[in-house]
Amino acid sequence: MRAKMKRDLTGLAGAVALYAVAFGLMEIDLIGAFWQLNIVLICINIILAVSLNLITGFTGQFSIGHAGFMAVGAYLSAVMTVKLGLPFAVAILAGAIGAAILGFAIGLPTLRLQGDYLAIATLGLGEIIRITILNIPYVGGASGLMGIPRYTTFTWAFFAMVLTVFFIKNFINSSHGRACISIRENEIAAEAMGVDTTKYKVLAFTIGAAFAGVAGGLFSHYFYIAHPASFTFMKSFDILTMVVLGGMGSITGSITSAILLTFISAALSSYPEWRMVIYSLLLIVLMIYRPQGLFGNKELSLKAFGRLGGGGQRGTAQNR
Amino acid sequence: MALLKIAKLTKEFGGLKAVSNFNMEINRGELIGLIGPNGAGKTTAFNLITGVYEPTSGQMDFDGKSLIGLKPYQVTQRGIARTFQNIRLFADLSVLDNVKIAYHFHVKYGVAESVLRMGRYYPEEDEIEAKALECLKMFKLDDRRDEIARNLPYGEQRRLEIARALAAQPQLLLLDEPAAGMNPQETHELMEMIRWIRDELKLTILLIEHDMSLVMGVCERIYVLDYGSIIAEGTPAEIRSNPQVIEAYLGEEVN
Amino acid sequence: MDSSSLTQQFFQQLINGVSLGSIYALIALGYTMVYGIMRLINFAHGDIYMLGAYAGYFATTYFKMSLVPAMLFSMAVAAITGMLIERLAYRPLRSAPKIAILITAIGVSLLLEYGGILLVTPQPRTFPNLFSTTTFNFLGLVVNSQQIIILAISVGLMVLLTYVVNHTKVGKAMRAVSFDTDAARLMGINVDRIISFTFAIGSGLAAAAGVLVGIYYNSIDPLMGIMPGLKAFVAAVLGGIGVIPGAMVGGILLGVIEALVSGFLSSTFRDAAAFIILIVILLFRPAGLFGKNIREKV
Amino acid sequence: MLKVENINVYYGAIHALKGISVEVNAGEIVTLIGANGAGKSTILRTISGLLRAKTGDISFEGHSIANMAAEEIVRKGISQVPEGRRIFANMTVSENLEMGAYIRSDKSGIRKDIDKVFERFPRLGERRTQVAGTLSGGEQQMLAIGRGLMSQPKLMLLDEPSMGLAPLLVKEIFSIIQEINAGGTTILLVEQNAHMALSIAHKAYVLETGRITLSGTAKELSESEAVRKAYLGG
Amino acid sequence: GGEKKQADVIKIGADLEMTGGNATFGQSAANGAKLAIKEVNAKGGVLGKQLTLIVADNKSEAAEAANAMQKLVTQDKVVAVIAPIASSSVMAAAPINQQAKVLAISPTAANPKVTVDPDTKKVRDFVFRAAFIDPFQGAVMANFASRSLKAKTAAIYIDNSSDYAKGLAEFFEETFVKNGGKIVAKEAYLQKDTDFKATLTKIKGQNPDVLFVPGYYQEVGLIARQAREMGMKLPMLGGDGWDSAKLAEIATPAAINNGFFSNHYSPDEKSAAVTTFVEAYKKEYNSVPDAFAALSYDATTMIIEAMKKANSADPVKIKDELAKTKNFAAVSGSITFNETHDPVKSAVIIEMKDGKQTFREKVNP
Ligand SMILES: Nc1ncnc2c1ncn2[C@@H]1O[C@H](COP(=O)(O)OP(=O)(O)OP(=O)(O)O)[C@@H](O)[C@H]1O
Ligand SMILES: Nc1ncnc2c1ncn2[C@@H]1O[C@H](COP(=O)(O)OP(=O)(O)OP(=O)(O)O)[C@@H](O)[C@H]1O
Ligand SMILES: [Mg+2]
Ligand SMILES: [Mg+2]
Repeated sequence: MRAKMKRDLTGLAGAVALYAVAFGLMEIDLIGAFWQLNIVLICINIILAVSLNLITGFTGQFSIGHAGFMAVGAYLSAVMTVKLGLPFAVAILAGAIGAAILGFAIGLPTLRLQGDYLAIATLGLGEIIRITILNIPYVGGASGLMGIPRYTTFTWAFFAMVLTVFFIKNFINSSHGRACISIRENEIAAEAMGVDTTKYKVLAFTIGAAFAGVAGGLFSHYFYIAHPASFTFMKSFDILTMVVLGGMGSITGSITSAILLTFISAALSSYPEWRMVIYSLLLIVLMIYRPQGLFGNKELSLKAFGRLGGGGQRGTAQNR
Repeated sequence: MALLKIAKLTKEFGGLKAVSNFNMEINRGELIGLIGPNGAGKTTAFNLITGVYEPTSGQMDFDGKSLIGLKPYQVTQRGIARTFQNIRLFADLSVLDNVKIAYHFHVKYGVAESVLRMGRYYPEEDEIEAKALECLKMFKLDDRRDEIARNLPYGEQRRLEIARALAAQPQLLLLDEPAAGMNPQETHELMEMIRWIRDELKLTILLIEHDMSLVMGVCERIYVLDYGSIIAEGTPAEIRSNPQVIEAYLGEEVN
Repeated sequence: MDSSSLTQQFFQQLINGVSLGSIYALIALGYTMVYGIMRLINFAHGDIYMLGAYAGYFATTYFKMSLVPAMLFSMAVAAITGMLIERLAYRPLRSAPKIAILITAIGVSLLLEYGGILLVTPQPRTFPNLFSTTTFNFLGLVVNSQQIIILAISVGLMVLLTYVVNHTKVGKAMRAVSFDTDAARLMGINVDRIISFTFAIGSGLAAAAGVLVGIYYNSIDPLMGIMPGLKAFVAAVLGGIGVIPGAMVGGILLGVIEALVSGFLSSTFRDAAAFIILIVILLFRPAGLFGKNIREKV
Repeated sequence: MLKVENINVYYGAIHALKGISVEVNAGEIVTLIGANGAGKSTILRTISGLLRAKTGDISFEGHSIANMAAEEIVRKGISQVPEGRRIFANMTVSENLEMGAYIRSDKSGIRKDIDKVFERFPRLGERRTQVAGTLSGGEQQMLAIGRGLMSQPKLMLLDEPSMGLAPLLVKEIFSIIQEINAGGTTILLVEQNAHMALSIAHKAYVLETGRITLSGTAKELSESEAVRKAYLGG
Repeated sequence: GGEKKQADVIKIGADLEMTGGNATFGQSAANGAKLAIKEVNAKGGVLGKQLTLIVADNKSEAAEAANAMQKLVTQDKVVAVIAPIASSSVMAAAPINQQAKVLAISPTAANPKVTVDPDTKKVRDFVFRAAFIDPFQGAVMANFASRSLKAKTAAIYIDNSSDYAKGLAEFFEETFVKNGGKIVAKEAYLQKDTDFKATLTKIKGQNPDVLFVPGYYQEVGLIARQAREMGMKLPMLGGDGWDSAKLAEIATPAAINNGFFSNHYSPDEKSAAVTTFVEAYKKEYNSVPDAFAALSYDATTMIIEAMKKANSADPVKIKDELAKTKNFAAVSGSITFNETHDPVKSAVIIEMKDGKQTFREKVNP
């Protein structure tokens, strides 16, 4: 069997095993309701971080509007279940497609912008989406869309997360993914190598948006409500922080930092006055000590485990 | 029929005519040099051909079809690949990945196939890998396949850039000062390699270079550019003794 | 409504917009200044503005200073804080990827906001009225003296800063540092000092804005910097980030757009409209109105 | 004048210079030659204070400069024309030259020296208000040398000044280097173009993977069999 | 071992907006609750045990509110919770209270759907509130506008980031129109906005008889000041979000003249409860309590009272007693819960006179 396929299958088997263990622990209540909630939140955050990593980490397009796509997914899927009475799977799919279409429509013109200009444009887009939702009475406006059934279970969140990770991992490890990475590395050279940079930027943006939509759908169907305040630019920053902290262009990095940050946030909620102060200090210190993120652009593998402590020495060649 | 035919090409920046009334014809299989003083417009000419800049006026036909208005990636897909005066590798990627990207537009499998790892994904990936390795071997870079490009010494980076351009499987290869920063010994090796590539791969090559030993050594025909216009064209021997070229560029006869 | 009252409204909205815009511009000047040198979106800038407002507040209420000393005090406090932030949080990341510094800047911003809440409580405070306001009424249009002062100060600072950056030695050194720090070192420029200096100026400007706005709106709180910070950033980008006159024009433009949208369309779409116009302008001028789109020479 | 004694320099874990010693006397042209990646630029960057030597010492006119900041070293009279030009692409040609004179404050003297540079490189004079980033490679190289002269250095470090220049200009640059040297400026020159470098230098060092392997007068080295084979193309 | 330790103290939770956009309100509410707990502990606690307040931050976000609630009920095992300020956050957390059978009482959430499940139309037996519901306050002010002020036209200027304000606006409009009035302008702003002149200019152009601004005092203060500066002399109306000493400071006393709002109590007819609370709060925090502090103080004392009556710290029993609360003398008036867990209490209309709150009239539900 091919090495790649073998690794995929081991990965999948590992995921299923992990699921079984976690599920078992939840059933016998060793993982209580609070941690159960946070585990679902971790799954959702992983989807968000990994999908933004495709846009920002791998393709190098600086986006701070990810919460906007999440909002589209959250609302659209909620409308499907609450207003139209459609099944949850259809709702999630609709949320993903809606976010993807919007991502495509928005990405096409804006991705011509570069660097900080793109950043502010995407931030603006996220806000435009949110303000638009805020002004649609059909979905509750400022009060949010209420009465959403809790269809999201640990099982849903977990397998959506696994699907996202595998989708993006496989995409990155293909010629299409390499085209995206080449844009990050050197856009001029990428064009000179025949890469249609616009097409791939928009593609990455669209795929990223679609998964953000999935995350949004899971989110609103877990917390009973879709509310504009959940999707501000601060949320986009949170997601970006996960990506950068984990390492731009490292999927395992995004996963690790999504887990870490969600966990820290949950743990700090008992110290409400100090929560944000500690969180912000932690962020600053972590960035100063690991400016390239926890894993840089490398992937964590069992093989690399031993070397990890060695630090971010550039040049230890490592194939991903 | 000429492979590349350029007529009356002009490019202005503000008021400055970087390239003016530029004419050139290259036939299949030729190895042509483009020389001229600094700032004469050589790199600009490359940028016009490859679609980085849009010409102010003029025509360019490649293989019978106009290049005007094409984006750089479309030009590459038509069969023109280039290297850059200031090296532009994918600096944080491995040597192998640098080359693999160049095969990108020949790939036929779609996004779905790559995500599901089905259909043409595996066969084509294997093929790309094999071809990329073959290409690296040609440039004696195969033992460096996993090295990160930015860690290569300068000379090897130059070679990798040429390898990558070739991996795009072009008909016409444009090299912008491939020997810059190389010592005479390395330049000599490069010269051999350029000749070998042309013969082995049946390529057409147009190169810019200031190192006269290389230009005079490999080029069959040379164009001389000054202040944006062609001031001379001919065989190395003709160019070497052209008084206008000596005056503007060479300074004295080169042997 | 008849057309004369409509034109009157239009001009009143222009006045409202210019006055709001001059506040954005005032904050944007410091933003653009720091960006111009460091290529860093200093998200903490809005919070320095808040800090300046608080420093001014304490100077006037506890130390009973009058306007000018209070303003200078607040600028000094902010300048020192700005330099400290640069020294502790940004300098260690000088050679790190830009995005890492951005995340650090977000961290600093949160730290100032929530550290502020911890220290001074989140309750708003009312700023003492330091200079009397005269309201001018002509042809039914209303302007007050504070609005005029703020506009005058922003224009004055813009002219001053433009001169400093383009024509003084230190200004040129700033530009050199912004382009290539190592090469700047080889010219004998003390890069750290130039960057510190830039932060000091930028932060001082933010503090001046904080005090003026504190007086103008009369209410300050620890989270007051978030929205103006974001708006000022938008203004800076609109004008071409790094270009000082651009920040001024961007700020005024943004203010006017917001006023006109609130006045003639719907106030609910004010912010959305501002962003839409920003994006549209960027699509036609990808580096803002005054920014030069220097494409890397290939 | 300049004494580099037994320095070791590292990039992270990479040991780039292994016990290098170089000596430059006042009024000399000294050249460093060596293959790509041998460490030539690293030596110049260490002298200029952009990099720190882990061990060893560097002294200039009898005083140690090993721990001095780069900007201090410029004030002591050492200027560098860096590899790859490193001109300020967002400034005009004139402004770049002004930056070269950053440590000076004699306005009229600076004016005069700028005019002198334009005399030496008429092409730059034609483009004095052009943004430097859009200059051609050769023009940029001229600008970098001109800028290096603006601080009126006692010692000038030149890193591959002939790279990418037209033959006519290469000759010109080398004669300019000689002129500058004749004007009293000491020169430490790094070159790939070993032929030309050895022809104008008084003394030369050959560098191989971080070590000095040969040194002597330029004449001795250009006649050495090993140098001929490795660096002069047979 | 946890069970033993737990026996010494009784834990009450607070799921509040300690950070994020509503931090000002959340922290006021936390202060109010802390004060109530402190006072009861000083008197020897309840059931012979001391109380502790465990505050969990919900970042002013609905999802985080659910998260915080989950933590309070399952990790900290609190017996009752002070629920969030914002209706949306309470609604996101309410299913958790229902499932865990731990009551939540929001100081301020005014949306009717907070206590009544919008799907099943059934009352959520574990969810309460201490404030008026939107329809009541909105209607009170609309009636005041058309009857006492004889207004025929009104403009509404809503805090678009607050569901409380939107609710008030909705019911104000409904009643005002029913009374034969006309809404000539409906505009919106967002929390933390500081410049309102553009919209005020527009409203001025419509020349309404009254301006209804159902927001919070920080922005209302600025709006009042800027409106007066623009030469708008019309009466301004609002809800209990106006209640703070800061209002007149921010607006300046002159500008807030001719301003009216509905509130739970009036400083003129100060009950003993009000004066002692204000004194104690000032002593503790060195600032004047606003409506959030007062309502959250009331919510906490009502929980304590219910616990005393139930003579048990069993969450379900506390809930049962709380539901029976009748004529409880709270700071915010005399409270009786109706069948939908809304406090039935009379409202007063306050008029601002030179920076002072003065009693204007009383309205019974
Ligand atoms: N984007 C641009 N904007 C303005 N002027 C430009 C631009 N690009 C090139 N030029 C000008 O056009 C002229 C030709 O430049 P080009 O880079 O083509 O020279 P070249 O022949 O390649 O020189 P060299 O051998 O030194 O690389 C130069 O004078 C340069 O300043
Ligand atoms: N920033 C860096 N980080 C890590 N290694 C570096 C760095 N700069 C240079 N090196 C390594 O140090 C060694 C010496 O480099 P240096 O640039 O001094 O060589 P050089 O002799 O100037 O070569 P060239 O002729 O290519 O300019 C090389 O192996 C190079 O790869
Ligand atoms: Mg060129
Ligand atoms: Mg070098």
